[in-house]
Amino acid sequence: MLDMTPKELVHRKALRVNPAKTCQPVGAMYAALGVHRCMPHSHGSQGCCSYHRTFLARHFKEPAIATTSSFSEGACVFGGGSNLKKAVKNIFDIYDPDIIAVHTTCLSETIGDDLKTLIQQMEIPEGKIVVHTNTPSYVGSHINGFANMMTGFIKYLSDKNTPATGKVGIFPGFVNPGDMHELKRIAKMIGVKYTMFPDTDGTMNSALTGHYEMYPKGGTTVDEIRELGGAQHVLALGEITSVTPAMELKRKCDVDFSSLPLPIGVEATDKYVMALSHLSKREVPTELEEERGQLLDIMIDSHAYYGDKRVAIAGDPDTVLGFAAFCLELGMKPKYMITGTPDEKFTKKAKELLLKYGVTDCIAKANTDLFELHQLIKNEPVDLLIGGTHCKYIARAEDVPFVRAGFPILDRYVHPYMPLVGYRGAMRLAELISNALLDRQDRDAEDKDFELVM
Amino acid sequence: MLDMTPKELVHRKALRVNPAKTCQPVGAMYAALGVHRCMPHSHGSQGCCSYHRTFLARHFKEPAIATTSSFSEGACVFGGGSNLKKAVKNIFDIYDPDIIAVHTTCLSETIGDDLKTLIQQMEIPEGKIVVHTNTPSYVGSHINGFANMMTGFIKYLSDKNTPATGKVGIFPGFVNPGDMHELKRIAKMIGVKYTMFPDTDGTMNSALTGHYEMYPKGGTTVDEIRELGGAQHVLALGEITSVTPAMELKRKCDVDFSSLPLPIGVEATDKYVMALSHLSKREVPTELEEERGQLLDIMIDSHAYYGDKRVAIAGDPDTVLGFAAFCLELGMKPKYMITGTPDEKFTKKAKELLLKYGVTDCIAKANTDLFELHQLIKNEPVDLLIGGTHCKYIARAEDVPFVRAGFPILDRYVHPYMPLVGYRGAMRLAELISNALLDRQDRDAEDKDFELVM
Amino acid sequence: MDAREVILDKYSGRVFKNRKDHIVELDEAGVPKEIAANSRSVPGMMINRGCCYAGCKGVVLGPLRDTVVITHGPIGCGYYTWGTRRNKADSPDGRNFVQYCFSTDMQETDIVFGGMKKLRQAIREAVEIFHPKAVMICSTCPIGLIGDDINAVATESEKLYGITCVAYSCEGYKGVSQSAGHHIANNGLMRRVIGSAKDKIPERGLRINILGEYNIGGDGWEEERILKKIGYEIVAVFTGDGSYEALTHAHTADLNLVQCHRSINYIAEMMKTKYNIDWLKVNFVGIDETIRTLREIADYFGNEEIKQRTEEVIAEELADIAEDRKFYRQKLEGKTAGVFVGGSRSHHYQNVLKDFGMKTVIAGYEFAHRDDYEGREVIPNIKLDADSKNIEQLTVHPDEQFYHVALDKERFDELRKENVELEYYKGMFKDMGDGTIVVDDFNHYETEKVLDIFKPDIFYSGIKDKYMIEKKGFPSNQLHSYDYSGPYAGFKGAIVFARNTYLSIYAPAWKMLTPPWRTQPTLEGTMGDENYA
Amino acid sequence: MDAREVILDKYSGRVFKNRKDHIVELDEAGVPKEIAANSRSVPGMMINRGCCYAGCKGVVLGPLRDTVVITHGPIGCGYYTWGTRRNKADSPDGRNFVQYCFSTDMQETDIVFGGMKKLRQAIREAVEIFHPKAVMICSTCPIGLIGDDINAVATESEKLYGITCVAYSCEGYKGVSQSAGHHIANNGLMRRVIGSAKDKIPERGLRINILGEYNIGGDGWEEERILKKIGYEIVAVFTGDGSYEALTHAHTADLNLVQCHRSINYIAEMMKTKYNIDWLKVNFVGIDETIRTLREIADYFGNEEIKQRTEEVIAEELADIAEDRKFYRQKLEGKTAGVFVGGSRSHHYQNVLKDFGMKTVIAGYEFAHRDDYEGREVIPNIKLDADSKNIEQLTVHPDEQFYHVALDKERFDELRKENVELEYYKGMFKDMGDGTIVVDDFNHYETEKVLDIFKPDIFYSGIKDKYMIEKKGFPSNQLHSYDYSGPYAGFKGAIVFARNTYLSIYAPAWKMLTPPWRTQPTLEGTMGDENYA
Repeated sequence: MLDMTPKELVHRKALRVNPAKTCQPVGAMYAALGVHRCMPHSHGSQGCCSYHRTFLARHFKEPAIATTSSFSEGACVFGGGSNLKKAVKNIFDIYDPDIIAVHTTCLSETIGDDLKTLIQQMEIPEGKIVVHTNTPSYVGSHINGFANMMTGFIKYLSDKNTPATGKVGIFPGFVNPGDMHELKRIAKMIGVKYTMFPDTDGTMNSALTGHYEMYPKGGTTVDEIRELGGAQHVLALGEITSVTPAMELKRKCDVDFSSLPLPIGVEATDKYVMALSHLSKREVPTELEEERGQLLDIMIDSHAYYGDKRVAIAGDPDTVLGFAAFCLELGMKPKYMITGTPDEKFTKKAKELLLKYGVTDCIAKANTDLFELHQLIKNEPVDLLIGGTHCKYIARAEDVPFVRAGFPILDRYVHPYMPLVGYRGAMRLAELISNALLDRQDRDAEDKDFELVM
Repeated sequence: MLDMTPKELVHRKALRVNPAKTCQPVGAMYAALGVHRCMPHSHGSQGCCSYHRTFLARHFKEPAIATTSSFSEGACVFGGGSNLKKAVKNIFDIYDPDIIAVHTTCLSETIGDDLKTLIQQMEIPEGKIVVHTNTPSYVGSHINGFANMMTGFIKYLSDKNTPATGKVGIFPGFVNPGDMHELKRIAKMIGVKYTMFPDTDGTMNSALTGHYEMYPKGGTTVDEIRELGGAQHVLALGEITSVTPAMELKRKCDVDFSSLPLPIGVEATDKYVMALSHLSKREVPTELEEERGQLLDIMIDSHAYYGDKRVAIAGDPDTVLGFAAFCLELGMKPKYMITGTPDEKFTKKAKELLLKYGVTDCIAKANTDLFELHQLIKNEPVDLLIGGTHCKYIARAEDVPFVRAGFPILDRYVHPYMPLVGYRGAMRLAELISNALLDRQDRDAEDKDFELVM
Repeated sequence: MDAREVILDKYSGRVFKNRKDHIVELDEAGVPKEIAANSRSVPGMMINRGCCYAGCKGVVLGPLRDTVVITHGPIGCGYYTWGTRRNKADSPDGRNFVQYCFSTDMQETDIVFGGMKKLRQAIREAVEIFHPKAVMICSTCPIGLIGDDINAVATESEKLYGITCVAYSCEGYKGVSQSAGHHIANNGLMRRVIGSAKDKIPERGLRINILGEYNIGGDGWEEERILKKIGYEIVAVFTGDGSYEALTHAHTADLNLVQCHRSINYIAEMMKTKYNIDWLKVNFVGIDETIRTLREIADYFGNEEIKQRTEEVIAEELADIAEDRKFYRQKLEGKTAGVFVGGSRSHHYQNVLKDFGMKTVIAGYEFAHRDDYEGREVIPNIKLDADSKNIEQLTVHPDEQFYHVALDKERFDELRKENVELEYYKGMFKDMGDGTIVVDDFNHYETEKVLDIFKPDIFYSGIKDKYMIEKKGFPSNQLHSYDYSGPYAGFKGAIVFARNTYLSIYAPAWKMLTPPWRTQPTLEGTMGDENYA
Repeated sequence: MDAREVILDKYSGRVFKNRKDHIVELDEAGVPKEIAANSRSVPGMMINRGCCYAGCKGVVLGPLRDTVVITHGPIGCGYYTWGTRRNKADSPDGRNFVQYCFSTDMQETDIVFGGMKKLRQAIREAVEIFHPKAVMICSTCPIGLIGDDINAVATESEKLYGITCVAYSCEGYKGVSQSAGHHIANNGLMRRVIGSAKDKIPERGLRINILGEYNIGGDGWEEERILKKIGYEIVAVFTGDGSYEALTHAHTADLNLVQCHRSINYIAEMMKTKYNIDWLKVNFVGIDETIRTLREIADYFGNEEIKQRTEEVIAEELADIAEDRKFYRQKLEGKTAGVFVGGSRSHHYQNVLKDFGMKTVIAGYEFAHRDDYEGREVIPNIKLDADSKNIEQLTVHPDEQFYHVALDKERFDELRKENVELEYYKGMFKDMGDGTIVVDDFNHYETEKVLDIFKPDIFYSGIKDKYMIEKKGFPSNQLHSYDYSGPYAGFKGAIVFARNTYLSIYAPAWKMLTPPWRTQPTLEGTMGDENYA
């Protein structure tokens, strides 16, 4: 497996091998799928839309609706305006969304289509909305695309003149529907009035009933996005993902925000809970405190298995930071923290985190790839690898226990329903990690060392 | 591993090898731990109490409090009355429970201690209660002990003259605290007023806070057990486990009951939900229907991996029936269903279930052991093994994918918090099963067949 | 209203005008019908089509295991074609690049200042780290616009590193679908790879190439197994588990088998012109079709020994699957299906469905041309539109050195008369009929509609449709990825296919979709269940 | 009130009277103190003790890997002693019964009508299926009451099957704890197994038995590794990874090492009487103790070569662990501990704690006798109560055939003078002092109390306490099962122990027990966190 990967590290300036990121538009598509009755629209060649829908369908095992401007060579020469105009008409005619969320691609960006003007100039049916964002594939990653699409919605919709709603805006970051569900559950437990934006809980985890609904019940409504302008405060979860849209809302509607880490692990969840409690002036309910205590109970019960284990974590910047934080809380030692997303804030945050736990020999890198991670592991091995499905090739090649977590997971089921955020999510993460380590111990044990009780 | 197990099946009449059950008292102890401020008391030798506490602590990773009559040879000769009397005084003095729940052992049963009279004759502090049940180790299994302890509580406490409470009694069967939590969540969602009895959610999954409480918040209260006498109806979950106490309540207080399978899988959960809906005259809420639909979605998404896979299931009768039902719903074929508990109702129920799905070649056996299961598997192998930790020896010996589910699980963490009942529990079960099968596919795949998307 | 009208009913104006010609109702098998195909999709229609790059890199070039294929562009395109198409590959020496993704990961500055420098450097790094025999470059959308001369970089790299380096300008916006990418890939392979080893043409033997076989789920391996068992020698497979190395020798084959007509017919034709290698449209999907195919190949060679061996192998293989075949036939007989994929599969798979007594009631292609529907006889009548015209039509000439001895004209004509598909493909329509509907470039809306109208027992499509179809309550299997199973080709593959179909249709969960409280009274009445004691 | 008084304060009447003598405060090391031990537990006290069966089957007989040990009784007792004690065993020939649980699974009818028939049949089945060299029968509580004559069944089975069959009447209610079971097991092994191979006594050499080593977590293997490295030959281990076979040759050893004095001193004494084999109390737990032990063994043999080899091995082993030892010492220095287990470990483990600079502030035994606390010198003064009197005191006599050449009296006395523990065990008290508290047969309430009073940095006990202790906020490691780690013996084992202690004390979760909202204002004020932009 991956036999062509040499141990010797070669500095690369141009060749990306086995990336740990993908391009902006798929993130934009996912964000738009978290808006109620919204049709994500890919302004570019057909392939982009097809790839993104495929990719999302494979991770979520759910239909991922989206349309495309179907650029031809002609569109490249004359601009994509005509295609977009036709598309928008057809989409409203045939698929009848409330809102179309257009994102660009490397193609339409290179051409220089002026989406804002195009949209202003097109006929949009009464009561329907078209918004857009710029998501050039050659800048950032899918994480930025997600943030940019949120920003796009805010720019078009959020209304400064909304009367104060008393609601807290919760920007969940690029996480699974199960995570968003859990974030909402916690907010409800504390009694906070909130708007989760975007919210794929209900759209990307919908029920099988024999009746397909193109627009299921879930998703942030257009009105809710409008009223974000009157929100009490915004909790922007994911210090890399959610800050851009939060800043836009601040700029446009003067809504203050707090940038918090994704609530993965004890402390990050504490921060989320504290913030909700602060904002709502409500006490943290016993039931939630109980969950926290149960999590700590598990962490102590199983601590011996984590102690000083070296772990490699690959994925999106905020989730990698979250997993690393929880690994540290468990007593593990991150050895590699890597993301493909090119954002040095990741490295900065990683260093702060590692410093706090006195870990000095961890390589934390943004803008790198799984090929480099693999080479690093070849040179200094780890006891555990946490990441999306692509990491399984490395896990196999180097025979490292592997926990699937983050995005994308293309080869397993059920995971998008199961939160990794919050205290309950950390319990799951602890189970995944301890099972991976214990399964390995069982596998490697000689008969004489095969333990009944562990 | 287990190299001494021959393939050739030998009929055994006397020798039990590698049992799939344990004795009644540990079940009684677990049931009593589900009563608020209750001290389980083992009336027998010290070893029983020590073993049972150890065993429960190892499964739940929680303190399992219980006291013992500390029989000596003298007690065997003169009866255990004096020891019990001393014990009860000391327990109330030192550990101050509200109620002591005495269960017998093979020793006190063989001696013939008359617990009822002994208790009647002893001094019990004002407001304190002592109840008992007979749990001879040489009859039935821990499952019967659990049921008998429930019956003991009902006999002593449940009051026929309680005014109608409008509550539904829910007897959860011998399941984890996480299961009981989930059963309550469902009941709450439907809006049913209930009494869960026993209820180890809150006692055997309590938080780590730095402050030990011998009697945590959870557990059915004595008053609740009293008021079961005025319950509207009882849902006795687990057709083998919960019928005895339900019949006792019917006999004593004329409370009707429905015997339902443990709500594992779609149909069994439907029955539970329907019954709650019937009884409360409340509609099933959308959110619950949504969870059901999500479960079905998962089942269909991942169906190809289950198709016709042969599965061996070992454990307690009601959980084995539940797991088998869900396996059948997934499209798998139970090949062996075995329990150590000697109750032919298990075989009868198993046959009904298998018949419904047209499975004719499954060996379903009560009162057998893991040694026989292993021999059977040696003769006709399976694709998956589901059971408690002891099954892992077979899984290793025969290289069968293994899902830990049921009781006891001694070698992993977090599981007691995670429900297997209800639609959410079935999602977890589907994840456990599909992961086991897919992990095996990955492991066995040659490099060229190692799949990124599954 | 007939089905076609119902489908079209919602459309107004331009869309109606466009789509009406892509939807055809067939009256009876073989009746010629014209269908609009290989034309631009209507923007906004939620189609299943991909792009030119997907056809070139994703389909044709990606499977080459000994070749570093560098996607030149932003990261996404390379990322999405990494390990996702199940074109299995096995390098006994471990030199397997199919597990890797190579990209120049273009950044904004590269777009602004041009990406040639980065591409050059990327090739240098690839050569230094991986020492490949060949490097191929596939452009993505912005490359054409910013004017990177990837051919110049390729030429330069060949000189610098002494390897083969081929550039493909397969920007996503070219053509109307993947189809353009196939063509571009075919051209590049023909121009730079096929025959480049320049080895002598051996005496006429039993050497064959398999064209248009991408070894999805191991299909190619299963075909090879059967063909080798009979006695054929496989020179090269295009391109499943294929190699640059093998392709350089492809000109030495005696016959080209064409499995996926749509993606590879260009090469088949060009090799006929250049090397005089005959090509035969084959189909290894389905039991009867595999038998037909094997017999036609044997007929082509006219070798009695091979004919006999062919019959022996057919008998052996049939015996092996007899029991399963019977079981699944029993379970599947009379079931109806929709088949909507690619450019050849929607036809091929109707055959295996027929094997098990199933009827295809609706079908369609994503990116086929008219000949794939109507048969190659319509090719002269196909008018190329602007999108297709822009794709280079490579002109080849007979190669004096490597021109083959071919089948004599008489035998060729004789075989053609026996309906052997020599230099011919009959298309999908001739195997359909009876009021079935065919939809070209089907979209989400139309897919919903045909499901509502025909209510098939199973619907074969791809992952983008799959979950929507399932939500509607219909089993849906993927014919791109075989739902990660396979092989589906050959005798044994037919059984695997039937098994998956069986499992999907009979999955117990289908019976549980409606919660009991939707059909049984819950709010009143007694607890009627026998379980309630 | 001093600590002892605080603990006892809650007790009234009888309980106070009983418990006060079990709790001793030590003033300074070595000062003799009397403690009440090995007496009945107070009913209802939530103690950690087990029963006679647990000591006999669970501890001593269970580890024999080539022996079918049938638990005669209801299923529970056999079930709980199945794979739960981590007495590791390795049979190169795969004949490993340690992975199995054998029981007669007595049913009500067996209780009513007697279980001998079922026992006979069970032995027959065991012999037919497993062909063991030896079968041992362990009775559980009801057996004694219903009067099954298990000795008769054993004798009969020996004749029938030509194997060794030994019966142990170790009903749970006998004695006051596991301790009675050890004694019963010791008697049975002495009477029927040890020396039964009747092989000649070889010339005096370096042959040793290890007694009271159950190979928990591989301790025995680690000890064997070191001893063999020095040059000793191990005849038999009692009984970790032990075998019936080896035990039959145990009489041929030159010296018995006694690790767990409590569980096995009976055999050591009896073998001294019968075979004149000297015994030496050793301790492989702790670095300094292992060194002392190795040197004393070498001294015993008085062989210069061995002495030199001993020093070499010590030096090698110390070098191997030097770095880790330093690291953990640095981390653990000054930490305090409570140690509450078994019948020897609470003493042994104080030594390894000392190695790393830790202080034991509270300790206690579950089932020890006074000599385990106070030293064997008190044995003549120990008054046996009724419970202990009921356990057979086996009387052995010098065996003329197998009587050994022993150490000459002079050297023996010399060694004793040098504090070598030949035929002697000094007990735990002498290594403690300074206001530490020792509790015999500690219970749940007292454990809570000592935690509250002493607030140790870590508390070593067993699984029944562990989770309660943790809930109180104290790290707690198991010294029965080593928390499924190990070995803890020898040089390397000390490091494993230190590592586990280190991990437990430093687990980051301890710092998070209090939710921030318990200490920080949440209901008012601004969001002060630096993260709040």
